[in-house]
Amino acid sequence: MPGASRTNEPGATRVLTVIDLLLSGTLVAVALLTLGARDLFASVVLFISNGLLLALAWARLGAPDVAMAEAAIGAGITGALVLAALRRMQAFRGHGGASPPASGRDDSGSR
Amino acid sequence: MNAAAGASLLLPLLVSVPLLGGLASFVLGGRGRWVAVGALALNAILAALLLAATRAGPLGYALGDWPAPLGITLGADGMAALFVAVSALVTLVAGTYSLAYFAGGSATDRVFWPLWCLLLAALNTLFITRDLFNAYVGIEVLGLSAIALVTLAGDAGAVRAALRYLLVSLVGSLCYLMGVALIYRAHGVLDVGALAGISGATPPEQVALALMSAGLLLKTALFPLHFWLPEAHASAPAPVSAALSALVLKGTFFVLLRLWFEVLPATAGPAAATTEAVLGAAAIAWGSFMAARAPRLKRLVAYSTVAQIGYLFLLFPLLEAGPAQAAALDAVVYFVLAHACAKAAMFLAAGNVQSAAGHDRIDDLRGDALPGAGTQFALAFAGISLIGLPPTGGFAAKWMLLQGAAEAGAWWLFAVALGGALLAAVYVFRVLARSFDLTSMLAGRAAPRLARVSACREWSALVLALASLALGLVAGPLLSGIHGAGFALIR
Amino acid sequence: MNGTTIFTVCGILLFAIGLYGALAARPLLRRILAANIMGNGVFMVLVAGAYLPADGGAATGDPVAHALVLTGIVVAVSATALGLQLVCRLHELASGDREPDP
Amino acid sequence: MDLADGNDERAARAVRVVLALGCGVVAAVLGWALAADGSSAAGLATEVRAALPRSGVEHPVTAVLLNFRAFDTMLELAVLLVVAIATGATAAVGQIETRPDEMPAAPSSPLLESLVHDLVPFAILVGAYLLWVGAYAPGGAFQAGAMIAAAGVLAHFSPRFRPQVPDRWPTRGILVLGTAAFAFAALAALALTGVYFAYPVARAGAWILAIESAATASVAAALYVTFRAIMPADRLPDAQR
Repeated sequence: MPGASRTNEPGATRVLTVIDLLLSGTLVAVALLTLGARDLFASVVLFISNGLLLALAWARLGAPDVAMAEAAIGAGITGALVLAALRRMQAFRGHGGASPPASGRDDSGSR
Repeated sequence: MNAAAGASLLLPLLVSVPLLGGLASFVLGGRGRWVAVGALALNAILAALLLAATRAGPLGYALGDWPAPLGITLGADGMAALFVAVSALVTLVAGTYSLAYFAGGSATDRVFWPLWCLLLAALNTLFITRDLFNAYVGIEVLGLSAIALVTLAGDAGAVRAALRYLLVSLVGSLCYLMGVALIYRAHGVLDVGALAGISGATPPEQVALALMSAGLLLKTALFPLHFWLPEAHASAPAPVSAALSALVLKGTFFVLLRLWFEVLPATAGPAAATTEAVLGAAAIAWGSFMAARAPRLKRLVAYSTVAQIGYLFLLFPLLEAGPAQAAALDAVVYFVLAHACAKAAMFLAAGNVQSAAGHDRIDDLRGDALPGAGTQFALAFAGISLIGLPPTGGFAAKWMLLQGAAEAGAWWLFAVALGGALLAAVYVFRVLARSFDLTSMLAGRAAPRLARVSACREWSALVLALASLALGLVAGPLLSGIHGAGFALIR
Repeated sequence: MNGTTIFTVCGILLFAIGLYGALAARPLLRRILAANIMGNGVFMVLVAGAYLPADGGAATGDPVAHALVLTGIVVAVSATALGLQLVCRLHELASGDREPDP
Repeated sequence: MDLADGNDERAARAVRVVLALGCGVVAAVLGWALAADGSSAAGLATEVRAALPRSGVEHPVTAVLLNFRAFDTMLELAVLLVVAIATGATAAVGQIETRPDEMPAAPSSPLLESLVHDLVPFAILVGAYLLWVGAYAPGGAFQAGAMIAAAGVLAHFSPRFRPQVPDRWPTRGILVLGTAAFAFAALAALALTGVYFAYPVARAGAWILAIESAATASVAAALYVTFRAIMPADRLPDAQR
């Protein structure tokens, strides 16, 4: 259990701090990328990876229940829902909407 | 003692009855509407009992027999009982209206009734919960069921309005949740009663109050944060708009009221209360102005909500500890009651007008195309209550506001209250004039009335309008309930 | 600079990024993702606060905070599901007249 | 025309900068608030540990979710139910042209078939285990429900194993099961012990397991129904048209 590490020498806590910094930094970076990604599909994939990283963070913070829930619901189910929504919008634009042929790229999303 | 224990049992039942009613009506599908109406009626009886029970004193109930900091406690004082009572009345009457408004057994009807009952369960939860996180879950149930009800209209406008409402609702409730997180990290306690002793001056509490207030103001649609309201309330079906304007906004307002004046009374300084009042005054002006210019009836009534919400916040400076606190509290509660009945009546009447005339463009409405006298009387009584003319509930609320303002010496409140009444008169009489416009009938070109509005829908609108009228006459006895059993609110 | 502070700061940043995205992102789908990120930020502040209970027992943190976050995650997925359904229907209903941003 | 666009673009960018600054201020204020508070309070860990023996389960988080704050969890399942009702129903109403009976089957690739054939039963087993283990170790209704919903999503992609969701009362019954289990348990506790939601301490464990299984079923059903409502019915994929 990560909590137990507090008892041994400072070397371990320093490694732990590095891991924390790394994990937090990646989480924030992926969140920024999710909002800044050119293509909607890329931001959805980044969002799912953000969910998985978050599950890692919950495990690090001593919350196994929340970690499992985040991985299963936050990244899994929400990811599936968002991908399904994206698929439905592109499928509809494909042979329903009058706009240019169904391209994966999202032409109108400037930011 | 067991009388109070027995009476406090009303609190959990007030949530369970509408919840079970909603579940049963969903499972039964087509025949579910009658179970739902039964649950609404039972809920109205429980609300009446609660109103009587809270006269003796505030009620409390620890769920699961777990004491306060660990478990969730429910509690109700005179004010909460009044809010629960008006919610029960409006949902019951608008419910009977919906029996005729939606075709029985249709897909929309099978979705409407469960969501309607869950909306009521969420409202009752918000009025009686004493736990900050429980209020968050209640706000989410309230918000999502309201959004789902708005989409029942099915057209692109309703879906777009519902989507904007959803995003606003998400941002608002997450700001509220961050405030709860701050308070929980600082004090390790979520129960309002257990939080009573905190000073409220430390940074976490100030920031928590600011964030929670921002989230709740966004959901209560106070002036600068009201942008999502007109489209959502105007494009929803008539009974849903009635519930949204009359009740859903009041749910989050009630949490805000408890937060400011009971959980963190010392944190919200006079400066913050005055900004609320100034925003309230701006809401009255802007809402009335936009209502006077609104081309369609339902949009006019929606902007009137934006204006009337302003009145609730006008009194925040008076609610601070001071001589006028009791009178100001009466005024706020009475504004909520009067507005709930009058606005619900107006939206139901607007629904009747839309069905009868086929459209709700105010300027093209002709006197003979309007539905029967019941709807026109409902529009008239509700309008008079919104303006605040005697003997309606709106007048009683304004009278208390002026009394409070006189006691506190806030003379600018007089100007805003009277100005608001005049502005309200502008847009109300613009609607009422339509019923006297008989030009086409006199010229013999009677516009064919499209659909005969059923008596049930006419009477529902009229009953709520008469309720807002009756509120004016029973102000005294009704309000004595608040003084006798004030929660920690009036210290 | 123990674990709690680092993750609390990360939670605050996620909250701010999510808030910005929920208000400013143009495509509606991205706004819903931003709202989720905002929620994750709040949950991180809660769980980071619950990480080191004072009495130093088996540091499984404060179970009530974990229960709150669990509830929050399920509420977030429900709101997201409703939002996605509305975005899709709006896309289908409104793409008849003009091409809205997805 | 582009001048106007230029202005719009500049205005939009100005709004974005203001919003970004605003969010930066919010972050700074939050940092100041959380830095000041030394998170002295230990939260409710001690109270939970004290009340754990009487809660009927050993794992504290499950005790909080299913016993101490059961009212919260009931409302949370109501949130899930509201969304399942709204999306499930609008799927029937809103889906443009989805008549499941006459839809051509999606191309079933052998890889997909074998994947589904092996993984779905395994996922359901893991879900059942998570439900069971929740009493004494991390796990519980929501994680189990999500696992089974994920199994449903996986099975959705192969025509042979796609779960049928008939719009009849049994389906609606499962969706309602979790919230109803909580509501009836609360009323039954009221009848037995005289206090709403106070399970009889002796058999609290059995009560909690029963409620959790009902909650797992309705969480899985609700998540699957919302997925199905959003997922476009697999008309002929673009490649084959």
